[in-house]
Amino acid sequence: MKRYSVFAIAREAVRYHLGWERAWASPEPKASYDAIIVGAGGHGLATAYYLGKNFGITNVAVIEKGWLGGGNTGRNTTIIRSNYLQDPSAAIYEKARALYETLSQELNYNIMFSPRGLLMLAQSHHEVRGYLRTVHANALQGVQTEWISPQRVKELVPIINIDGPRYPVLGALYQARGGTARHDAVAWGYARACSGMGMHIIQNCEVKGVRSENGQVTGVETTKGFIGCKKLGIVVAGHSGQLAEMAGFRLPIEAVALQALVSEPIKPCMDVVVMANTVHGYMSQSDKGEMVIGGGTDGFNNYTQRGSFHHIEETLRALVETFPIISRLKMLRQWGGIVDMTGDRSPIISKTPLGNCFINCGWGTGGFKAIPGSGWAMAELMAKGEPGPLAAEFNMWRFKEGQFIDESVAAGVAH
Amino acid sequence: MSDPVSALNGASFQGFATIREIGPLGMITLRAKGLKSLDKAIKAVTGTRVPAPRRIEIKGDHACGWMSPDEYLLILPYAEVGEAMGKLAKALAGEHHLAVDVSDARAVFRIEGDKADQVLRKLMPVDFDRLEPGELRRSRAAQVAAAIWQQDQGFTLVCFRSVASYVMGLLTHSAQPGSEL
Amino acid sequence: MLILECPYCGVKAEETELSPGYEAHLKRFGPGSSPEEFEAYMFARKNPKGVHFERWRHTYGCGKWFLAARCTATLEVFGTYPAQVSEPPADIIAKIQARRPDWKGYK
Amino acid sequence: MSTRLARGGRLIDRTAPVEFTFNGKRFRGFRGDTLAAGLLANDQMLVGRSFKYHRPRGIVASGPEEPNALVNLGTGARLEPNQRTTTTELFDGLECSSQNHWPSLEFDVGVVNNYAARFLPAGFYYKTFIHPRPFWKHVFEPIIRRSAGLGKAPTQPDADRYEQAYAFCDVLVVGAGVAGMKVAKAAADKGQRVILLEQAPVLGGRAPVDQTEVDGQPVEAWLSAMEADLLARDNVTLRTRTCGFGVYDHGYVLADERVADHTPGDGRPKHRLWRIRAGKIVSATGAIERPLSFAGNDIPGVMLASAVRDYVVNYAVSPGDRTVIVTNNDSAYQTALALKAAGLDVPAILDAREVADGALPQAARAAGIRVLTGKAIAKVKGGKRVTGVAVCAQAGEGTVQEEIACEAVAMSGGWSPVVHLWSHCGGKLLWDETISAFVPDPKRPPLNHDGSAMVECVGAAAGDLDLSGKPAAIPPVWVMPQGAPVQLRNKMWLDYQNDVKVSDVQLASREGYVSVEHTKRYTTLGMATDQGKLSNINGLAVLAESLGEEIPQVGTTTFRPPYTPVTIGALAGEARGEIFQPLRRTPMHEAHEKAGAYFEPVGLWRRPYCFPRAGETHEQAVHREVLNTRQNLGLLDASTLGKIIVKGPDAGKFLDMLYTGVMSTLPVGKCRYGLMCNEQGFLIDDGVVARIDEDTWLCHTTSGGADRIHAWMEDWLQCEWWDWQVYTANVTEQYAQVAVVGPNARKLLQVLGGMDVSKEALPFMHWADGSLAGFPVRVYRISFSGELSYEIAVPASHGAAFWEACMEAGKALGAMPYGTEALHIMRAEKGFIMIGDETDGTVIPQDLGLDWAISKKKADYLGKRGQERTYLASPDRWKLVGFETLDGSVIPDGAYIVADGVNANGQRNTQGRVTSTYYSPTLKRGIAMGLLKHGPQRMGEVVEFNTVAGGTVKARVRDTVFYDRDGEKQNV
Repeated sequence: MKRYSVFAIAREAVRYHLGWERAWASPEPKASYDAIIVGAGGHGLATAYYLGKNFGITNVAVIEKGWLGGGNTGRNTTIIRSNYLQDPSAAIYEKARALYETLSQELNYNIMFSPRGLLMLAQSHHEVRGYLRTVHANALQGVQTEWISPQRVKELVPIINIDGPRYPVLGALYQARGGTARHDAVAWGYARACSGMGMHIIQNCEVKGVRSENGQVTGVETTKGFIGCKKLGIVVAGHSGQLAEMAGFRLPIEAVALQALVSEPIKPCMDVVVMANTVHGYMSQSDKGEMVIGGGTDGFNNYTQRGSFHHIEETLRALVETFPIISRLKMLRQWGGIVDMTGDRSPIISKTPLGNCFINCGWGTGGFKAIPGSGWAMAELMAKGEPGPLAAEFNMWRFKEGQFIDESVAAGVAH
Repeated sequence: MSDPVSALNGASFQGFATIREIGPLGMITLRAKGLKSLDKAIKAVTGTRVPAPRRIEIKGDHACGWMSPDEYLLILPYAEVGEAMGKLAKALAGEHHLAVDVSDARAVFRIEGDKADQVLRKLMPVDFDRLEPGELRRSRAAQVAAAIWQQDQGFTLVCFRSVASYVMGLLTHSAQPGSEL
Repeated sequence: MLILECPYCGVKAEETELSPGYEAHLKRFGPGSSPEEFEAYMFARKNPKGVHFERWRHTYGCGKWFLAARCTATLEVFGTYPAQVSEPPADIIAKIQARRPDWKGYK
Repeated sequence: MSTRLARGGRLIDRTAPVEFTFNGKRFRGFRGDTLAAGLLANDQMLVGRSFKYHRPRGIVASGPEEPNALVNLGTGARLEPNQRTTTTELFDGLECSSQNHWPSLEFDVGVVNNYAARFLPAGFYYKTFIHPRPFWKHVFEPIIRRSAGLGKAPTQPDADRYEQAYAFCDVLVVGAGVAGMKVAKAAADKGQRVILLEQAPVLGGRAPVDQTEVDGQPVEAWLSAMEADLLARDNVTLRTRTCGFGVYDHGYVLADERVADHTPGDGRPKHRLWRIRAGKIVSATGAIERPLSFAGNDIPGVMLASAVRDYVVNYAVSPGDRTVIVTNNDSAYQTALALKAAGLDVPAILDAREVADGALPQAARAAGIRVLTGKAIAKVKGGKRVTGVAVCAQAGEGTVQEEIACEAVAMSGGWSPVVHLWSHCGGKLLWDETISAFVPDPKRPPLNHDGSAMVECVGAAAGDLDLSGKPAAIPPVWVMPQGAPVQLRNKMWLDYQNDVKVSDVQLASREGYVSVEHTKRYTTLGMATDQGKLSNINGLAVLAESLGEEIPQVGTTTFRPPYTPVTIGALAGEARGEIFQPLRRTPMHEAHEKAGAYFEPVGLWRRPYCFPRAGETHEQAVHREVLNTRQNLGLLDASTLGKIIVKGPDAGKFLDMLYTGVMSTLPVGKCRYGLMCNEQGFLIDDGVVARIDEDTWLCHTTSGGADRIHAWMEDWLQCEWWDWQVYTANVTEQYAQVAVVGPNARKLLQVLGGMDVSKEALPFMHWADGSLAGFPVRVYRISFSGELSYEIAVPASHGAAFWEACMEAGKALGAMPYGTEALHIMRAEKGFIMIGDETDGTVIPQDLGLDWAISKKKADYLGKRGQERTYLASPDRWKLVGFETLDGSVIPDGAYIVADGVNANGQRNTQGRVTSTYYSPTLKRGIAMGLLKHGPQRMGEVVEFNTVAGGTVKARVRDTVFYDRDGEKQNV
């Protein structure tokens, strides 16, 4: 695999870039592998990458129904943060954030991690208390966050209206090393690195069934025929329910639509990521100048990758109120993804009732920021057959006895 | 004791339609289903028949609206509510029902003029072309619940009292001169 | 932006007049039930890609809960019916079978 | 140079001149012009700079597909970036400026990127700026970000207003060209309710420019007759300036009406968003002409052939004295004829086809125009404007055979049906080889709620490009000339705005970004503000060619709404300022405002947080309110508390299921505190329940909880226990409620007079109906502060007057209003829990020491089974206790109680956290409640709370009641 660098570009420029090689190979599947990952999104590819890097397992295939990175990895609003409340969440998201810091160098692929800072606005006294709790939790979890004043919010985000008549900004939870990255590049960078280790990334190959003997997985039936494996990792986000059914178990998961949109590009006017949970909206400005905007999920099961428009309207109302200047910008494009929501809104990284079959799902609306940490923890689980500390709490059986990792608590329930 | 004061104390706005907050109006929520005495009880209070689903029966300043399969809204002069509650209790005695005075929990608006419908078309996901005479439609006006019906060359809109000024704001915004549809 | 007809008041309500309530026909398990039963009641959801039975409330209308049979992959609605039943009515089942011959059935 | 012709221009009104400015230069145009037409009429060929290389950009198109001619329109509070000049109607006083350059449009420093273009191919940034790492954050990324964006960011809030409207119809027709009008009429004839939308200010689409006749009538006559016919019908609604931009599920269509874009500041809403529910949607959206890919096809003066004839015919604007036509189909010959008819020169038509002998080519030849078949453009000459073209054979590799001087090039690479609306909800496409375009596949339409076809395409949108009665075959020409070497492909633009060239797509394919979505994302092809209207098909054809696949196998990217960008203000609609969200007001709201209350949002309610007096901080005000209430008399507006009536033979049984305690045994006239849990077992609400009569209870909920709990009750009654005889009614807003609190509370009620409120007549946790000062009231003797306290409900329409009466009568008793913060402090001093403070959705009543409020006898209640799960029943759960700091300070809000060591992930272990922490003005020290592992067994122990600064605060564990432990104050 040729290294990417400014010198490589200069060399290629002379010959009109005719000499670049493929970023990843597209081989036909072998009869069997040591491990198969279903789903070539960010989480699946990261799992494969860390199987190779951390455990030397490289006889791996990543099987993808469509094109790699084409699911939620390529549909999210690219936010990276780790200012979570509960210990297990903070641990895995901070692991991911820390890995993102050096991922470009590690993968030799610029994923454009941009720790531009992220803040969550507090717009009620209740929310102030919630974020103060998070700040204290983060201080013990090794996650660097701080509570900042409305004036500091205004300095960081000049276009914000902190004196809104309705929900004045009372302060914010600020994570200076939170930010964004280029979502496609994360998938592509991992794919290129996996391919470089000799792993097979098999696109346009749909899994139609999971085969097992004596309670142990033996392989998958696919549109390209049966492929055997010693270990199987299911990392398919919104379609986890279907794969679980093939493997013979049911998940505490609901698939719902989550939408996002971008405005037309304008000159840079906002340097940080802002989340406003009271009014349900968040916004950042991409390196192209587009305002990248997201909001809440729909409330019903939906596999169409199309959401209900009134959520877009609600989000835009909220953001026009918070950032009045965006009123005269134009919405350029809106889209939807299918997110997999668990009963406590936290992910599942777990063994399953089927032997040597593992699952990583339930990231809901927060998957992109977790990709490196999720892959790291899932690789450890698959390699060792038992979860490491990062994944231990995220097992799929925690619901039965009420051992939740509930992140919605920061938002509270009543007043 | 003072006189009862409606939510906006009779505020009004003249745009391409006329908006008036009216009231206070007497209103009773009656929850009951399939009772023998229901016809009689409603007749005693409003002088009307029991309305069919999604209909409102109007008789002068009394009316009875169908709110759901087991709920009716009885409308009458504010001063008559106490007496009406007594009549209901008597007529429905021994039968499972719930009658509560909700006169003060509501705000009522009149939207009047040739283009009154246009004010509401901007706010409610309701097919006004298909709204039938005597139909009571429960829906929402922008972000709050509202019920409307046609009456005397205009519309009557009922919403919760606490959001009266929001609804007035909506109606005012929608009835701005020059913004006819 | 779905439209569902409220079976109580006949209004073809749009989604913004309704509140969603996820899977229908769940059987409640209270004290005395096994951990597995209770977990299934609380968490294990069919979440099908295809025909689904779900709860909706006509929040901005008559306030009643009703049930809908809907395809989660195409959003086609096969019918709505009152909530006071423990499984889908026969006419709805028949309609789904006509539209989706390979449907595996409600159970 | 481009200029205004002396005659013609079917859309302009020469008697109505208008003045406008571009980059400060004053120009003249006419009413009816688009801004683009006005610019061209004033020889403004250079209108902007491209995104990446800052190449000079001119007007290419005449409609919403325009990728280049975007301007900052207006100034100040009416600045609108990225406004398309081709769809902006000219008005007097319009001000605009060009985008993406510094210091000026003519001289732009950013153009260095153009000279370095070979070092900046598609995706170059993924391959570089990797080392050294700090450089990315501090050097490279800031440079990339500073060069981002096109238009200026507005700096002021929007001066305009917006609104929305709903509409319903049987048939919605989008596009009022000939095909759309015919469909609308046919549907109307059948009695259907029809809405017809047209994005332009006038009807007719391309017909007036491209056709002479419709159905045997002169086109203009046909159109005006049809328009009159449609306007006369009751069942047809016609809306111009309205773009149907998105199709959503179940027949939902959004359309943006540009009400006052051309009359800014006239008081009307700028835009109106239409939310249309249609039984059937007809997309009569026409087709968009495709550019051709030849070297230099981005130089200002190279335009779509259809746009050139639009400017000539509609606006009497000449793009230049000499225009070379380059095409692969007959339609561009119309441009040649239109130019000729306007007295302009067409030096040559370069037709890539070997043979061109249709009616139009023959007409062109007859008009004396030189037609060269089998020819292509090897290269366009010029920089900031076209000066000529070099001609070569299409079949070759670009050897120049001839050079032709010209000021403009009109190109046509064929037509792409506008299938966006068809595709938004999943309508599938077919590749039509005859016209080399994707067309709707009528067998695979998007589906409606009943499974029927939701959208139908007609006319050009369905691929019917036949304008002259014969099938219009369009052979594919994706690269010109066919064998162009990389040096030429490197100068062939596909996406003008984002600077994506043929060579970039080929690079993406070489590197394995072979899915069309990968190519799009890697090269940014089609991601500009035109969303690929001009570039997508050409780009994927190039991709298919480099992969050696057929175009249908490569497929298209997903079509997503909106069809054209939509102003965000229109999507937010009326919801801003005062009506951004409903703000719920209690009947006493105005009185609080007059008293100078500082409000806090509580759900959608606004409640007084405190009532600061002149010179007081909020904290001082709160402390004064607490002390005054404890010492004299405090009045609280408690109207927001939820009040739900529950009545019926089974009401008691129902409430016993709902609450953890027993409500069925509550005697009439008494009150009881109750807790509600969800099925998980977690506490969701609390409040006082009063038994009104034999089968009626009144349940108080938290302020935020009324609607939620009422819905919760109805859910269980309708969906689980539907055979139980219970009715509920939410009467929260029927009553204003005033809490009269403090040692003088009874005195106040006695001053008001009207009922016996003595200890004997109305003991603690009782209620009574009666009157006070002539107001009809229900008085609850309950206390959330530990003081002697009455909560008095009066009908809401008397609320303000009753509050006033209490304040007036209370003057002599030291009455002061108090807010929510004083309420919080007083309840914390008494150790009362607050939903949302002590609870967070993961806390069960047992955690809070509320076992006394949980019935042990009941077989079942909501949450009981959930609470039996081992994790919830564990003795190791964190439980509620009180804390007092050793130094009297206030424990920081949100602090955790640290434990020794770290966990497996290296996080500091914890054993509890604070849930309520205040300075108690009564006790003059910090007080707190919180959850602590094994808390109740650890009384007297000292624990440490963390601070964000890294230190700790030491506090002693104690019980939660800090004030009046024996209840002597409340039970008087």
